[in-house]
Amino acid sequence: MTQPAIELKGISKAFGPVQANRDISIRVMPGTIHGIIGENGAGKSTLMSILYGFYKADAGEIFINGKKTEIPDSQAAIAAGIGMVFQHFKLVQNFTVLENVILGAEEGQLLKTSLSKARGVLKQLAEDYALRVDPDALIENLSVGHQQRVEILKALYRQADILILDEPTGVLTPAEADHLFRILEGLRDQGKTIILITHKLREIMEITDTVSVMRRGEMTATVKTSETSPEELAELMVGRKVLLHVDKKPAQPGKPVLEIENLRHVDSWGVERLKGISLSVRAGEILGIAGVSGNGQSELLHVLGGMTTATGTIRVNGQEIDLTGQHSDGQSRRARGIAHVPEDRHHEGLILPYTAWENLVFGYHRDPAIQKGWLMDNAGIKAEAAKKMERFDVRPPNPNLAARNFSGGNQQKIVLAREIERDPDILLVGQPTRGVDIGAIEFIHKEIIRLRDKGKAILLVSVELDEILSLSDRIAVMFDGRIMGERLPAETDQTELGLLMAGVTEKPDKPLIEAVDEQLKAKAQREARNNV
Amino acid sequence: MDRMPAWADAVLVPLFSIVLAAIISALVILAIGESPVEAFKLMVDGALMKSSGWGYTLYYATNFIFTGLCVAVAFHARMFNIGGEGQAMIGGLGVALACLFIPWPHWTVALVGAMAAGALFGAGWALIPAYLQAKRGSHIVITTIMFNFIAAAVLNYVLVNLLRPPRAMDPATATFPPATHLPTFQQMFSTAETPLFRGSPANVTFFLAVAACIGVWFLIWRTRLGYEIRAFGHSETAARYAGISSVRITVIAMLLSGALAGCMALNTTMGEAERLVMNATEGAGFIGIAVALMGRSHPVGVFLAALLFGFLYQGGAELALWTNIPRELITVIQALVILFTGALDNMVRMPLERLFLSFRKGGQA
Amino acid sequence: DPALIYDLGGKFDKSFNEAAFNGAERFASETGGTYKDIEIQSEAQREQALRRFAEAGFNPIVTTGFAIANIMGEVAKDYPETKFVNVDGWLPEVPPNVLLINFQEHQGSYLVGMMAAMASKSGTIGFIGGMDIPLIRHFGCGYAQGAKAVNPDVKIIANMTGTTPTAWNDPVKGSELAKSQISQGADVIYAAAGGTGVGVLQTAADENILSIGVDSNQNHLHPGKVLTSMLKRVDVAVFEAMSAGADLETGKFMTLGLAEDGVGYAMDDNNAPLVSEEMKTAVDAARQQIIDGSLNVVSYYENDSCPALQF
Amino acid sequence: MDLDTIIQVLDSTIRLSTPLLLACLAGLFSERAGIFDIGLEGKMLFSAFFSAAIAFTTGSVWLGLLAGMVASIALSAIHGLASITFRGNQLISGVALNFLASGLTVLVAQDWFRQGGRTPTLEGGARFEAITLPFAESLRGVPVLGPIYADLISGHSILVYVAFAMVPLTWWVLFRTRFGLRLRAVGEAPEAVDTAGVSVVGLRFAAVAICGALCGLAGAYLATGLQAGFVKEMTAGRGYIALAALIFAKWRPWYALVACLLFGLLQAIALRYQNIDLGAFVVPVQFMDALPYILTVVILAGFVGKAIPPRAGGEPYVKER
Ligand SMILES: Nc1ncnc2c1ncn2[C@@H]1O[C@H](COP(=O)(O)OP(=O)(O)OP(=O)(O)O)[C@@H](O)[C@H]1O
Ligand SMILES: Nc1ncnc2c1ncn2[C@@H]1O[C@H](COP(=O)(O)OP(=O)(O)OP(=O)(O)O)[C@@H](O)[C@H]1O
Ligand SMILES: [Mg+2]
Ligand SMILES: [Mg+2]
Repeated sequence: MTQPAIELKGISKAFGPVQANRDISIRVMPGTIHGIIGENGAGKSTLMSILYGFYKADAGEIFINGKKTEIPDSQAAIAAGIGMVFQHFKLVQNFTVLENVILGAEEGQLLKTSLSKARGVLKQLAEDYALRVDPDALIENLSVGHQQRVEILKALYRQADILILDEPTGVLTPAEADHLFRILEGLRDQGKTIILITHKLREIMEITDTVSVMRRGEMTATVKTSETSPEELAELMVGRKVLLHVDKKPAQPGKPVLEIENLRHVDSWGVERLKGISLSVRAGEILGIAGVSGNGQSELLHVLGGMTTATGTIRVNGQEIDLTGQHSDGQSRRARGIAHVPEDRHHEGLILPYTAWENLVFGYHRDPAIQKGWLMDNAGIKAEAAKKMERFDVRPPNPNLAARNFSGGNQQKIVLAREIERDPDILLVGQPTRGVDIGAIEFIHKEIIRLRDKGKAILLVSVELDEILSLSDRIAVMFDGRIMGERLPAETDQTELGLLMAGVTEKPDKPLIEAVDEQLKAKAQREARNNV
Repeated sequence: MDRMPAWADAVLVPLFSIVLAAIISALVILAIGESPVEAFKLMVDGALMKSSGWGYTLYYATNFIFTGLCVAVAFHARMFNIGGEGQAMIGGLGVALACLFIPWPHWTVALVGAMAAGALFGAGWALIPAYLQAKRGSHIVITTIMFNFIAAAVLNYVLVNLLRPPRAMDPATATFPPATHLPTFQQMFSTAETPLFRGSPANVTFFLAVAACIGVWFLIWRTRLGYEIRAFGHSETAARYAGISSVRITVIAMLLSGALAGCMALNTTMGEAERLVMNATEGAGFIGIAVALMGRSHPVGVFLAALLFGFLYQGGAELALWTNIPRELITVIQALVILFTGALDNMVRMPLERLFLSFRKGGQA
Repeated sequence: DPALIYDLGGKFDKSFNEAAFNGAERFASETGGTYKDIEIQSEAQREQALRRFAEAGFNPIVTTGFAIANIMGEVAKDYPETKFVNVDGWLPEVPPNVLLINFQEHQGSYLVGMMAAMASKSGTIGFIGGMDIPLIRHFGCGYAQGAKAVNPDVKIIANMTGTTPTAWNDPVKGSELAKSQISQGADVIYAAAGGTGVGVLQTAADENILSIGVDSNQNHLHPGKVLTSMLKRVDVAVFEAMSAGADLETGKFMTLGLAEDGVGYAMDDNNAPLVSEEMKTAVDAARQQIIDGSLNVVSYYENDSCPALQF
Repeated sequence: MDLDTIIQVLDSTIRLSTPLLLACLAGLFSERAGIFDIGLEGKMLFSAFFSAAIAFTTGSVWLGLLAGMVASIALSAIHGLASITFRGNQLISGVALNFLASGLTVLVAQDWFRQGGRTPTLEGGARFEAITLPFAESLRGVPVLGPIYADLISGHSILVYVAFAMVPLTWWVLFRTRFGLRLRAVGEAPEAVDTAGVSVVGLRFAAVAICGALCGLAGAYLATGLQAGFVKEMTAGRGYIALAALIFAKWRPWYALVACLLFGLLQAIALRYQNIDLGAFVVPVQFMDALPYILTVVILAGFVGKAIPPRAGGEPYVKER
């Protein structure tokens, strides 16, 4: 009988008071693709980071190919033949691809020999696995997909037999994801063992041989993929039956509330991020913006929310608003009835050390209604905050607790409560359910739809196609700072949207991935040009 | 679900850090052949056991409160203002000009006027670094250091060439007119039978410093501006999201910071020397950094830390008076206090946290 | 017992305060008495030290540096039994228990200026001051007048080290200034710059030109390289004040110039080969003239300017 | 201005630039590795004292140099302990070390030599002597180049040549060796270094130690090369100027050379030309004195383009909590 390539026994890990992994055991056979699935914060990344020697386990043992192996640091993991592609890439942005690949695996004290050797090896790998990247390009000039290839190359360069990929598809277009899966299958067929972390059930079903499910730091099950179903996995993940779709009445759109014409924005590096966006959102409808992250959606939200300047026209209820100048900031937008649930609640939507009640007026703190002379009416704000937290079922409903002490879902509810309870005309929402558990997702979706049904205009940005498809009344797809097209949810599907997301507007005659790659390459080159 | 109770972080960590600093200081004193116990006794006797000792301790503490608040306010907006020294110097110039060239009817009016002038000058000196930080991203640490040097040159020029009374040797202004002399603690609290605070320089500015503590507390924790300053300090991107202008907050916070430093000159220049001398600040701007750090940028903490440093200064003076310990020992002790409370605080915090955690786990089990 | 309070520069500044310390040491060794001393570290401590010493019964209390004079005048009123002495200070009214000792530094500087001009072969001499303050200009002014008296065409290069208190403690800058002056032709340099002067004298010795020390006799620092030192006999003043003890005459100004041997130039084995007979005669003649009043050296303080040198 | 004057000013520039350059390169190693260091001043001072003290007691300037470097590295170790091991605030640690050096040098000096916080004057073998390069004297006669070689290039102490040689060496180490690649990486993305199996802590300590060694050279040059002994506070703010030069140089070795030479030149000019008479008015000495600082501010105000520090600079590397 063959030995498992990897066997973990009784792994536990705590971060301060958080028990990220509790007594986890798992076996992965060589030459298979093993999926790990679980909600945000379930402990997937932690477990894999332990295997890779990035974190040290509090307890437990690791066996590689049947041999007990100590992995105190990544050096040991690499020596044991393990390679890992992290959720957040570990690349040096202003180094070239080659430099990143050899970092830590140099031959001898001088760089010259290592660089020329690596150049040869990369060429070989590119041919073997269809992993082509320009070895002399700077990382910061590469698209995310290519950065990911660099990470995989790094692992292969170190002759990894076991490859761990942590949520590799989150940043890819569907076609790129597909391409990645072909590469992974190629690697498996060469005898490599692959561990794939994801929380997308579809991907698990598509590519893995076996799958493990994690929930709140524990391993709840390990099954053969062929012997399970998405419904069963979802239940294992969440611990109860889950509705996999959203209930909503058809929209009753009114007149346009938010009109955008030819919006352009150049970032601080001089790169044009928005290249003439025109959109309109009507009262009582949800316009979903689909797209791979980094194609201008964030900038669009930032411009609409007053965080950056732009040129072009924006009209709110028919009135044009200032896009540069002194009267263009978050305050001015709020005054016009625009509320904004930002994409990044940790760095934008919340001040983490602030208490819940302080956060519940964040952005509206200049409101004269909450001032008492020179001072802020803290008691009044607190009382109001308690009511909002009650209504949005924020747990625990304690306004004096610092925002950082709430879980992701409850943090998001605080932001939503703040913005929705102001009863805005327009709600901008970015990634409303990123890093939020399924229970909270249901609640948040319901609240957004409730606001729509009150006749408000909603602009929803999300990288989750499922979310876009189930919430939106109309879908616009963004690629490279442009709107590639608008579709109605009933009249489109994931494949079509996926192509639009990669900038491919017509059905291509060549293989999908090539069409996609061409577009992405052109985009990366444009950006590289802009950067110099 | 905090890792460690807030009180432990605010009280135990600085306390243990100070104890560590004290232990190392004691070793240093031993190493130069003196007795740490004797030295400590001398310091306590000289600084805390007599009203005149207190008069000095509070005098120094007044300086440190102002400069500590100066650093603290900037810290809340996440700026490291090392320029308190220069701002206080230029603030002193403002105080001197106000005292010398405006005929004040009474010290109370003079105090208000000089305070305005000192604050204005101090704030003005902080304006350029603030503006450069806000608009051009020039590192405020470096620019404020440079402005300290430039302030010294400006003050030297003004004192030697412009404000020095004819025929005086000292690079200092003339003595301020009597109407601007501030009441000292001695004048305020002594009675004929019981003389108190004799000869010590503590004066009415101390109460201003206390008022400044209260004012800063209200400003930071009770007003919109304070709310915005803290928000900006915690997260610049979130501040932008909320429509808080980074330029405005950077500039306002630095102006406030500079104004507080400028007010320090009231104590030294108007309260003590009654004229502006070349080296009136004596490094208090730098001590302010340590005070703000130890006080965790909270006015109460700043007040207590300023008292501690006031005690160190006065105790150190007593040491130099009655023993052969060189005055640089105090610099060393200060350095150790800053090092342990400011930079090596995790050395204390980490084990302490583990201790608390194991207590909690034990409690649950 | 007497007590001694040094000015901010500190006890071992190799010049002014150190001279006071030497005087006190001489008192201790010659009379077998003891004394107490302190180096203050801040402005506010001046008054504190004065009061603490007075309360502890020290008498007389000797202080150095003009900066303490004002406070001393105030404090003295509270301790009529104690006698206070200050070197360098000036008060509009002298309380009965205070003695203010002033030195005519410009007179001494005049003499060393003459020597510099005479020893110079290049016709260019240098002056390096510490922080740019009137007292230092006062030194430089006397020096320039003396040099000009010997050689009206002499070129005098005068530099100040800086504007912050570090100017007293930057020997590196002192060195560079000296080098700069040497490169401009100076072959005798007078340093009145505290610790910075150490660098000046060092560089002068290294570069094989002559230097002139200040306050204490610094001839021994680089034997054969230091032309002379402008002596300011703070040590004598302190010694005498301490020796007189409670009998010290107070309530007045005491001005120590050439006549009183309060200032002068240093002669010893270290610089004997450097000073020619001719030089000695000329300088001694000028000294006599200054003493008997036939030669007036203008003080910088008189109207804040110098007839012989532009600062 | 004639050639002689120019040579003299430049000569002075070289001497004044040398400690700046050494300190600046020291800071470069540290900050390239992600550890900000405003304690350059303190390290130089520490080294200045210990090099002078040991050179005096042993009579050997080389032992002094060694002692100075060891002392400076010891301070670096504390900085490393605070900012790497205990993830403390790097700026504060630097401030504290500056205070510590300023107090401790005088305290120890007084306890040791009883000369009021200075060392006795160094003589003979306890000082670095100026080196005369080959043919300096014989070539002096050659017009223009002769004096430049003989007076400007020749005639400095060995440490000056070491300092200038450090520039290409630093460049080579940073950009051509494995160590340099890793060092730059750890200042940009320590997590990339960590996951590549290289110790972040080890690299950062190595960088900090190099920083200490170079500051040690700078301090020793001040006390035993330029001067003949230690005087309290003798670094007189040079560490801060070096820091400004480092920013000006955008953390690059060759630019650092240019920046330090520029600051040296400014100081040399300020020393030589005080009270510049412009006819209409006289530029006071105080202005010339402050000029390097004013210029730094002007430079920082962005007239030479934006200076972007290493991305991970100033932040402790924290992977847990
Ligand atoms: N470095 C860290 N320090 C402290 N806590 C951490 C750290 N990394 C993770 N955690 C916590 O440990 C728990 C598990 O995190 P982990 O990143 O392993 O989850 P995950 O399953 O990978 O989630 P996601 O799908 O969001 O990537 C979470 O509660 C998280 O907040
Ligand atoms: N100068 C450059 N800057 C940035 N990226 C570049 C540059 N040159 C090439 N690339 C990237 O490198 C990739 C390799 O290009 P190429 O067209 O050879 O790959 P490919 O054959 O499409 O890839 P695959 O083998 O995966 O199908 C391109 O997709 C492009 O994004
Ligand atoms: Mg994860
Ligand atoms: Mg291809």
